[in-house]
Amino acid sequence: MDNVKAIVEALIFVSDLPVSIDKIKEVLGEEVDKKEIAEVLATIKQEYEVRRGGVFLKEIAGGYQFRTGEDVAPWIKKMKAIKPLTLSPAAMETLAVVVYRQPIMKSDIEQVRGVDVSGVLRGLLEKNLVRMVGRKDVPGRPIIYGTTRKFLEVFNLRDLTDLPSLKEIEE
Amino acid sequence: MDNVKAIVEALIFVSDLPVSIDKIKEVLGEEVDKKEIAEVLATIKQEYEVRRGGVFLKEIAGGYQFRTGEDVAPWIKKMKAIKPLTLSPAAMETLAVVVYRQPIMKSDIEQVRGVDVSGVLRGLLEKNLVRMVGRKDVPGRPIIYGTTRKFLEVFNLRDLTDLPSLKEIEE
Amino acid sequence: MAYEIKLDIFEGPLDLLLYLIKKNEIDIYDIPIALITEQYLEHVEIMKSLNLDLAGEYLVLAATLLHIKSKMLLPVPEDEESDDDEDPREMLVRQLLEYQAFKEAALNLDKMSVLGRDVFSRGYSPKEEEGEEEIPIREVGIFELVEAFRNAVSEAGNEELMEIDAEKISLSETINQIMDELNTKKMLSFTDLLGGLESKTRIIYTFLAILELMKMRVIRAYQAVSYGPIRICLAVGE
Repeated sequence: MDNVKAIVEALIFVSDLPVSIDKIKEVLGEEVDKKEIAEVLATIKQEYEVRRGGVFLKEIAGGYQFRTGEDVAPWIKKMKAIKPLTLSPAAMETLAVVVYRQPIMKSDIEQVRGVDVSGVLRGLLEKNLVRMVGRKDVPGRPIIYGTTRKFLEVFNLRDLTDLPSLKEIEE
Repeated sequence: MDNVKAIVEALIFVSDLPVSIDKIKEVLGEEVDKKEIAEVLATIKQEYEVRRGGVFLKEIAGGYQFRTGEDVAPWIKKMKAIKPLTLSPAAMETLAVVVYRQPIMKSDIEQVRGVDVSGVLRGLLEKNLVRMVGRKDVPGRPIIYGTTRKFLEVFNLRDLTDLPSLKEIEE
Repeated sequence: MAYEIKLDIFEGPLDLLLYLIKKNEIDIYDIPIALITEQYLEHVEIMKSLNLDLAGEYLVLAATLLHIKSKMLLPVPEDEESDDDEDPREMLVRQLLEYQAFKEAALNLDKMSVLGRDVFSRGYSPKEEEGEEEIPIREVGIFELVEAFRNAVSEAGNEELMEIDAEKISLSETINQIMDELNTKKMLSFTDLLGGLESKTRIIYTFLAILELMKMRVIRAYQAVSYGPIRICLAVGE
């Protein structure tokens, strides 16, 4: 096994948790002993320190893990703050009901989904995927909802007729 | 900003998806231009190649991502007890037709493969390797399909031009 | 039976045909159609006898082969030879070559460094496809949307809601457009809405949309005098 360094590094890299020497030994098998693993770990650690990048090998909770250096933390926070628009499965379902049933009242969405959709609907409104298109002239004047131009942009549709029908999907 | 290399490396390291130069620029702000970012990326890439570890910086789907080298895959699979993503030959053939002929209608895929591809196509849609890109402006407005960003990610491709060209079909 | 039959490895009739051509070491540009047809039919027969779920496409190609075979047996009339010298096998050969090219492309794809098989990203987890996490919107496709709708509807077990057709969607679209215009202009005439439309379908949809909105009591229609212009406005001004 001549690429022990590469294997050890990759094992730590792909793990969610710190990886112990014992665990590495378990994967590598009899050919490699713990002493050699410890030496390889020291080499890797040193290589990352020498090149002064953004990532370092750290001993954490009895194992090894790659971690970013402390000085870059502000930028990581900044990037994480630039949140991509995300949709939960509940939001997807609600959006889908609005898409295919618009214009639709909240109560009708709830009728289909079988749950209260207030929070999810607010999220979709905030993300500007759904909008109020008007009010229905019945007692309570309920708001009716439809999709926005942004919805079309996000889903790369020219117009609503571009949407596939269930029948087409099933074919 | 004297630690651009460290910041760029850390940003890519902490992201789940490939990070584009634009995204990095957005985080770093006015002080750093895209040219400098590209240079720093080239430096990082080279550093990882030179040290021959288990991890490399790769251009994937229009962005940058750290990925393990191919030679260490067996050990990672052993550690993680991973059953790799597999596609049946039928799925691979269908995918290949979509890849090289996109945007393409289902009927044209079937024409090439000589069989009904409904089930296989559905599987590819579910795996998010193929998507509907729109409809063709002909009677019936059939759905046309193309590959996704995830396809590029899964097949380790920078973009579609990274693919080997289809063997010329003799006229 | 002299042939070693590999049953479920064929990806379709073209694949079977390619296999036979390769096995017999035949020049694809000069297929001995009688021989190949015979072997092809034998394979199909075996598949049938084994009660394999034989796709209709196999029979279609069998018919094509028989058709080509019969055409090749016909003597070519002297006078037509010059302007109609197309080989009856030509279409099939082209189709086979094309299929072969993609079959090769599929093998090449399979040789790429596949994520989760040959290469891994940080913290790669095979479970990453599942879960209740929010997915970035740029990762969301129309298919996910349709699936979401299917889920929503099937959870509700509401049969009536299952049909989504283009008409329903076009109607929604038209309703949206009318509501947009009403939200900015407050009052519109029927002719405003119908006048500029050249397509008959669009006119019908616009009319249906107005009826639907009136039925929902979202808009109201007014007519000042008999036979005068009909005006519509939002039922509830905001």
